[in-house]
Amino acid sequence: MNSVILVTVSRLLTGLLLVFSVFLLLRGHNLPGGGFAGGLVAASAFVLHALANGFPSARRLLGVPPRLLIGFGLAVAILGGVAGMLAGRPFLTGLWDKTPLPVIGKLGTPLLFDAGVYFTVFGVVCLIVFSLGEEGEED
Amino acid sequence: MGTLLVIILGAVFVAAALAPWLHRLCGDRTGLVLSAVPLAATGCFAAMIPRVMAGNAVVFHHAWVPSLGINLDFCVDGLSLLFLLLISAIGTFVTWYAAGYLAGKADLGKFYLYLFGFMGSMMGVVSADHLVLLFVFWELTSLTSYLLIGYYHNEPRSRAAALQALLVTGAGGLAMLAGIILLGRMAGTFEISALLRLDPATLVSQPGFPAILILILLGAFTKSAQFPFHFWLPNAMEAPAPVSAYLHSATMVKAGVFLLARLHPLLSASPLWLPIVAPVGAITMLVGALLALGQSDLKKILAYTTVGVLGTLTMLLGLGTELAVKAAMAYLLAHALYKAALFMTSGSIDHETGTRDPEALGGLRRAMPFTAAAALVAALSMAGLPFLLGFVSKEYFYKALLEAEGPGMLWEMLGLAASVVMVALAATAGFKPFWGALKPTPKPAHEAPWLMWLGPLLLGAASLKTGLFPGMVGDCLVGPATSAVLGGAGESVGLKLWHGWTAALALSVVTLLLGAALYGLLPRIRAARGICRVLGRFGPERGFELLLHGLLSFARWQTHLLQNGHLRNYVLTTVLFTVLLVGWMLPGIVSVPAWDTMVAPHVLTVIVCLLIMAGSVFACVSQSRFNAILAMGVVGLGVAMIFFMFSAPDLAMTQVLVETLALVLFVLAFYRLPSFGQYSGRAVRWRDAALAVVFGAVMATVVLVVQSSHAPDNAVSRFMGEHSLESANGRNVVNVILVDFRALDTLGEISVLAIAALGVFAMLRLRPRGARKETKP
Amino acid sequence: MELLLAVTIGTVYAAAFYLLLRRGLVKLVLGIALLSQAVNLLLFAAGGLREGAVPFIAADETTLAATGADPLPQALILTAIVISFGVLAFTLAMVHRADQSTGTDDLDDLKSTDAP
Amino acid sequence: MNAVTFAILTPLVAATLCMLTLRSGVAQRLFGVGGMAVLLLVAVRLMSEVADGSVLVVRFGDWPAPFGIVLVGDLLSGIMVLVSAIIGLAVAVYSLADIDARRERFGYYTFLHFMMLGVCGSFLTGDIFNMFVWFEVMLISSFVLMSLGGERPQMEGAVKYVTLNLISSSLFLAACGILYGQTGTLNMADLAVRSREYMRPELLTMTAMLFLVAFGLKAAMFPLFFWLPASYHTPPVAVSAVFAGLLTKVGVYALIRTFTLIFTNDVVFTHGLLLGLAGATMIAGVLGAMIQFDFRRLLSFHIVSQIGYMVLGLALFTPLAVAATVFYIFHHIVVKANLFLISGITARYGGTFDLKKLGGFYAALPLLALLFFIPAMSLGGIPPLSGFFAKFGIVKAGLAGDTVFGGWAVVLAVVALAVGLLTLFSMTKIWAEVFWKAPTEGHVPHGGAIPAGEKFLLFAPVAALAALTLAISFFPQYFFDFAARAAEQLLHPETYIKAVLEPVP
Repeated sequence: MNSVILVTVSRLLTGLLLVFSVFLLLRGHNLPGGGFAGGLVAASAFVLHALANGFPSARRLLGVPPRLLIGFGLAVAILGGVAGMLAGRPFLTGLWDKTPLPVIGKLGTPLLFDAGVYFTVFGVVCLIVFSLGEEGEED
Repeated sequence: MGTLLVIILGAVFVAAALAPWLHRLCGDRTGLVLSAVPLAATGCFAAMIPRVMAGNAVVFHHAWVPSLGINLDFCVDGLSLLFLLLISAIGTFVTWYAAGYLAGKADLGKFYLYLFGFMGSMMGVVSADHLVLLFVFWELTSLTSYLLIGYYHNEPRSRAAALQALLVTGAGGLAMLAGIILLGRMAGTFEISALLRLDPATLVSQPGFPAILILILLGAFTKSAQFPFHFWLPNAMEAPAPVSAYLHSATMVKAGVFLLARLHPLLSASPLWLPIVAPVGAITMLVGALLALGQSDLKKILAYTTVGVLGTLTMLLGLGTELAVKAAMAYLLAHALYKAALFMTSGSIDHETGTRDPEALGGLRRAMPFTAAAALVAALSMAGLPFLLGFVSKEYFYKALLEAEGPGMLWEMLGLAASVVMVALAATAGFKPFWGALKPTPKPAHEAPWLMWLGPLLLGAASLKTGLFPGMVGDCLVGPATSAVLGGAGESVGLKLWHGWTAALALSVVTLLLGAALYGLLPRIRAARGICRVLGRFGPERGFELLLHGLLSFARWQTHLLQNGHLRNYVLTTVLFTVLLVGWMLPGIVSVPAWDTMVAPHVLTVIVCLLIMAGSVFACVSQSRFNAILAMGVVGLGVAMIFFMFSAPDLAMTQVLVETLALVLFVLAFYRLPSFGQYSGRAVRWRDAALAVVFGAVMATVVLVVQSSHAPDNAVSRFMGEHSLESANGRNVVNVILVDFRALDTLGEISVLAIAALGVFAMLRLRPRGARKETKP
Repeated sequence: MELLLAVTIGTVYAAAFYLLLRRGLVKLVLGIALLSQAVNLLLFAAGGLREGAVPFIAADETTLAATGADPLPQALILTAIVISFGVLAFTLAMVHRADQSTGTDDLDDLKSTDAP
Repeated sequence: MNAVTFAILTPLVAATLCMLTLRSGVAQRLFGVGGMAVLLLVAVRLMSEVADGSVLVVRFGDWPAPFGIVLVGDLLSGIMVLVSAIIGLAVAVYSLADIDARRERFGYYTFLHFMMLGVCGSFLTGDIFNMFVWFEVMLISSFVLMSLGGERPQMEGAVKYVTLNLISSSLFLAACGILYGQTGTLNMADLAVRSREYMRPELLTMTAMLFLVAFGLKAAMFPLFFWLPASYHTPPVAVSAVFAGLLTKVGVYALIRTFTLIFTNDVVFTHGLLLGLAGATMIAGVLGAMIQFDFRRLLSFHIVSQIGYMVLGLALFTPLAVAATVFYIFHHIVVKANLFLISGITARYGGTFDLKKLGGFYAALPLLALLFFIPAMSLGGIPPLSGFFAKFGIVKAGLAGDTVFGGWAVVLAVVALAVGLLTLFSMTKIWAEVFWKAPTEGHVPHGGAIPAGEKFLLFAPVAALAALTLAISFFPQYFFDFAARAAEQLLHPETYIKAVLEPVP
């Protein structure tokens, strides 16, 4: 698998896919995309890297254990929901900033929630693929 | 005084709960300490006599579960009081007796727990004024007796006997519960005294009444060991002697008789009462007497004679005349006094000599003088000799029979036959072991400790005193009880020792003479034991066992059929059940759409659909894992195409991503998975294919049906479309739904993903102990 | 159109059921995967199909056009797709572990705890 | 801010915390048990809020119903959440001594909390698709809990458990889609209204059949129960216990909710079907139990049998019957979970779940004998223990003659009584084999075999649940009153519908 071309291409692609995944997440509120798609693409970046360079390399590149990524994502999503409660409204109520930003549009807690989804999905796919891929290979 | 009653009940249960703890504290003296409770209770109940004699019942009412119509209603009238006194007084003696009989046993604390639990329950049964409350206590007596019969729990025979008693009485109890509920519904109340105040004729004439009668009788008959349910009682002799003395003579088995008496005013109004109850009682009386003759174990003899007496009592209540009821009450009292004593003395014999075979016993009177005295008095009462209560009760018994209507001399002859046997067996139980030459026994005989003969002696004294002066006990107990059974109709006059030269007296004399003769013949009649054994083998007990075994076999067959361990059969059942339920409804709703109303599909759609179908079928038939996975990918991408073509770009995108990842997963996992095995045979495969087609057809029809009509108004999604931008600042409505309108779904969904991922991680990394890392090459 | 879709979905259901009735563990997983595809399609069909009407609010509009596709079933299916992905991943891992722990992939050998 | 939201948030946060601290055993146990304790407090608070009969509605995202997702707390939900939290806490404490460190480090408590999330979510949601999502949360956590450890018996059970439950889920999902397509709504209160207006009765009934299969499988109804006896006796005891207590009851809850709120257009058919299935479930389960000699497998078959009683109460569809069902569920969850916990203790001492090999516990551990006797006899329906009142209510309702099923209700009541006797038979079998019988060689229980600390952790939950059983037994009115009022709410869903759909002020 460790062909030079694939390694090089995967390096390039990994970065590109990661940027694209963030783009998907951010524009998801207005165009196709969103946290799911973004998270899946982000994870694919690492899956691709793993297939090209091996799982240990992908793990090193990721830096954090995938399960922490999942926990982080869940925590962010919960925070995005709790924010509404702090404002005295029900759980998961969207709070919005008044002024819109370019590309993203307005900032609001649903976006935070979507980011939580992104990180969760990201971590989930990484964890699943890494676990399956490394099964029987190490320890 | 109603409160006093409840306090007594409570005290008995508290004593029960404290017993194990007390046993740790006092050891073998536990019984003596505890016996203060029933002793005090006896005093309290005695104090209630004047009030009850005056016709004022002691009552207590308290709501318990009003939603279900269950209340804590108690009422002590003459009938209850008679029983309460028996329960508490004999309970006291039994407590003493057990202290001697079971001295040094580690389980003594638990024994008293059960014994007092039983005592309290039994008091509850006879004082409850509420049918359901009565049932509650009724079942508690079954349960506590289960624990008491199984006292020698290491013995399989004990456990089996306990279970049998529980099942038989439990089954009857449940029938009775159904009867109670139906009766309560019919009468509009569960309160017994209120029930008995209603006009019985109106209730009895209702169409459902015969069923109620039979259900309640089933409860009473099983509990009181009536034929054909009698067999559990002799088997219950596995219990220690104090238990038999208490439960199987004086108290628990009488609960059924009590119930018959309690509901007598109502139930006996039914035309079915006499033809059912009296014959059942008579048959039981004869069966009990006959089987008792064939026994070679003192306890078994006593047990079968108890069955006989229970039959007698039932028969008398079945006859239902005033005289019969009075005879029943007197007989019940007399029997309780002498039978409890005899059970205890036979227990003492067993305890001190190591055997209960009357043939192996003799001449114990010197070694065991007090026991012998007590046994003799009790046996004389059982035989019905004058100056003992047994005589008085037998007189009334004969009088009632003479008076009863019936074909010819049937009742009299039956009663005579049973009584004759009683005389002979009384001699066997109370006379034979003590008189004659001393026979060597497994243990050298000596007198039992005083705790074990005091009770029987006092009981004997009671038989004697009440026999000599029956008037008093008649006025205080038997009279009020009779009056209560008859619904206040009977006069509460006492009993008389001397009735003059009557036919009953003549029968008594004949009974004694024939009984003595029978006793003489007993050794020869023992030859008939074989017949008894044959009867035992093919009798109702055999039926019970067959029923139980049959049920177990059926259960085994059924479970093997259903829970057969094959997942595919489970899947098959599940899906076929679905097909059945859904398919059942389909013909009513499916309408064949006209071709011309249908939209013609786009060519591309047709191609994609064909791809999906081809992929699905190929996944089924492919012999190679890899091709099957590719086929799955084709299906997944086809579905993505459908999403894309029908305005769902988000879905299409996610589907493509997910399918790609799934493909990666499949490939990663299938590296390590076995290749396809062809396990099923051709016939099975074709059968499955046929079933699959049926299922597919049903689902296709469902799809057709649900496509043919849609909600006329989609207010919900319209609302989302209207508010997506304005209130949620998003143009992609699908995404806004996911993160705002229905964000909770998404929260649950990422939870699912998180669990799944962590699950995969745990599944793969957490290997079972001892498993090798890779077992596959 | 309706008929074509119905037949397609029916076929996927039938295939899924057929695979679930096989004795091999691997085919069981394939069956489970196919089943979720069938359900997603059924959901899509039950929600009503629209061509060329994506559920986005056009740049010059403030509300979704009434003729647009219903976005709600799409959101439901999206949730379902993602859930079935998680379930599928777990099922794969489980089957792998089952195969390892029991040393067989024949379901008929997997009844030692459920034998009659 | 009412407790409904927190009933969801507590397990979710606890699970997340557990997930973030997987490496630390102390943190796992702390968040594991602490989270359950907080959940219990929340549940008590929730119960106190709904006790007066009010229906609490939380509109998530602040969207008015039926447009967003609502969670609804009524008496039934409150009762279910409360009893779940009780079992959750009991099992979490028990797990401290029962679950090995490896399972702990691989997320046992995380999965436990996620399962509670799914369970509480299912009880509280007022949205049919949201219920599907919570079902999935509950299921996938239970899949993992079932197979966590990967032992051979576990995997054999898990494969069947997972496959059959996934079939049920797919039917559930399909049925949700059909309902939405036909009515344009997913909110259950709204569905109750619109399904009548928009759907042909036959189509509604057909959809009801799909739900019946989907929920019936989760509830382990005849003939959909196979997964339960195949798997419940395989995972660690703590897992069996929480499954036995809660999972099937979520299926029963879903049946009760939907067949009182939505699918009541053809009661004679739908509930008549339930009536027949209830009878078959009772019988098939108890017969299966009679021949078992594995402690937990016997109990598992009894779950099936008792599900029959609960469904019977629903099917009879009278106020008394439904009240009895609610009471039955509450009683049953406490008792059944406890019996499983006890089976674990006897297995710890005796080294096996095989009844034939166990023995001698009566003499060796009299306290355990007492603790077993209470729930066992309660299950056997011995008065005045809680099971008696539950059974009494259902039988009384069956015999009351005010159902639409006439003689069939009576037949089913008789079946219920007979099955009760056979249940008692099985319970006495365990009693006789495990407690009364002399110990067999190699399995002699010895009181000192477990360290004192662990012993406390094992016995405390068992004793607490037994005490709760006694409380229900001696003060049944208190509990039955709640059940009766819950039934009242269920049979008159107007209040529920009005509370959910009324416009936000």
